[in-house]
Amino acid sequence: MDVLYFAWVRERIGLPRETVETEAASVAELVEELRGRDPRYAAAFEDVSALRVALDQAMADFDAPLAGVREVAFFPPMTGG
Amino acid sequence: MDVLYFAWVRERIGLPRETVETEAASVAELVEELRGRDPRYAAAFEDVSALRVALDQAMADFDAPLAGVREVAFFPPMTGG
Amino acid sequence: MSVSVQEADFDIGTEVAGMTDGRSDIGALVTFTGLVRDMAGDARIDGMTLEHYPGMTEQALIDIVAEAQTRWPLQAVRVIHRHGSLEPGDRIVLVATASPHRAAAFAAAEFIMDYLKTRAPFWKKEGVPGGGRWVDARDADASAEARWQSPQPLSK
Amino acid sequence: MSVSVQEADFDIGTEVAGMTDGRSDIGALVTFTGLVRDMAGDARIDGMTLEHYPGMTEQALIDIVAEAQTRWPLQAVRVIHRHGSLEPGDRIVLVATASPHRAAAFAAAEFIMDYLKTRAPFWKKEGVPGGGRWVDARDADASAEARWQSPQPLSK
Repeated sequence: MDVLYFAWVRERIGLPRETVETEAASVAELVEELRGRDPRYAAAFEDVSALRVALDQAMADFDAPLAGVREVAFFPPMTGG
Repeated sequence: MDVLYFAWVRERIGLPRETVETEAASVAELVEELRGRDPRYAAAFEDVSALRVALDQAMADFDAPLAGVREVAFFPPMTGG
Repeated sequence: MSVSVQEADFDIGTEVAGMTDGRSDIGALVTFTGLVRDMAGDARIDGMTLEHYPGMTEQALIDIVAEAQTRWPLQAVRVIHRHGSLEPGDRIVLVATASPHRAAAFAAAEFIMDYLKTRAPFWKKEGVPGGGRWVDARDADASAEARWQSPQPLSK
Repeated sequence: MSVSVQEADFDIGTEVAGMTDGRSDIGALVTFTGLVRDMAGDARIDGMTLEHYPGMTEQALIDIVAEAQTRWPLQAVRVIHRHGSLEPGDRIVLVATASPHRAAAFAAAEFIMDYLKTRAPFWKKEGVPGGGRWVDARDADASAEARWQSPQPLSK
């Protein structure tokens, strides 16, 4: 599964994307796994309420299932325009 | 006093402006005078509710006094933009 | 603030450049352009003549822009209104507003257009097959203007 | 409908011409241009970097325009959003809407901007003295979007 990071999530983790092997059934479980990796991930996922998630480029909730998903993206609320 | 006509008021009367010698004290009195001149004026001033008036280039009411006024204009509601 | 009443066409890109070039304090720029449509209701329009009241027109536009400036923080405003003979597809009017904030730029442009329709002395005569007809003032325009009267609708 | 996400600058006059040239059915054209301001609150801004999510961004813009088209009679819509490094005074975004009617053109342009702010995956980092800082999503943007939810506000 491809996991993408944008804006300060990308900066805290230190990379824009990576391939993750996971058995996580939901976004929330994936976040728990990532958070346990090292302090950079812990910092990025410290406050999940400040984050948004997209599954295969569509906005989703943190309790959404990951079955069949190929691309997960984490980022802060959007600030375009 | 200069009297100006615009749009279909101008067309009905047949001229865009004229100088009028009048003792009329108000716009309404001036309209009565003009209306009595001939059928073209009668047609132009037939329905005063369809007309607007400006005194010295500022919108005014038909009961406004004419004392000191140098330019009176009659026209239908505006349709610019 | 700059207001023009002219027969000549205008170029939106040029007008906008004149408002923003060399500045870096503007956050939002809104333009409205009104054009001659080839239809009015069910009738085919083959042209339009715009009559106006020289002198009063310019002052009315200046007053409308000044009123907009008291309501919103505007950094630049440009209004151009054409008169004379126009064809379908021709530009009639440009209103452009610049502000630090987008809600103000949008509101001011709409406000100026709404007021212009009922307060600037222009009259449109449409060319239709077999002659011309003066455009009726629309009730919709009076109510579009009325919505800006108290209470003020926008303070975002 | 045409949507672009690009690093290159755009020219408002050229974009507008592409929407209106050769047509005579458009009555109203509204453009919104967002620009980089040199100040954010009290802080001097010396530049801005716009990051985005390639692929998702384009789709989000297409979806927003499609939603606007279901709400208003739009004859042409153009959206351009830049990414990459920008300087104060640079253009960021263009939204242009064409309609037979001015209220529809205005409402659609505002709607697209409001939705774009909260639904298109862009993130701004402002360059301030001593470094950069990510712009916070503003509550004002969420409430600007919320006002378009039922009941529908504009059917003029």
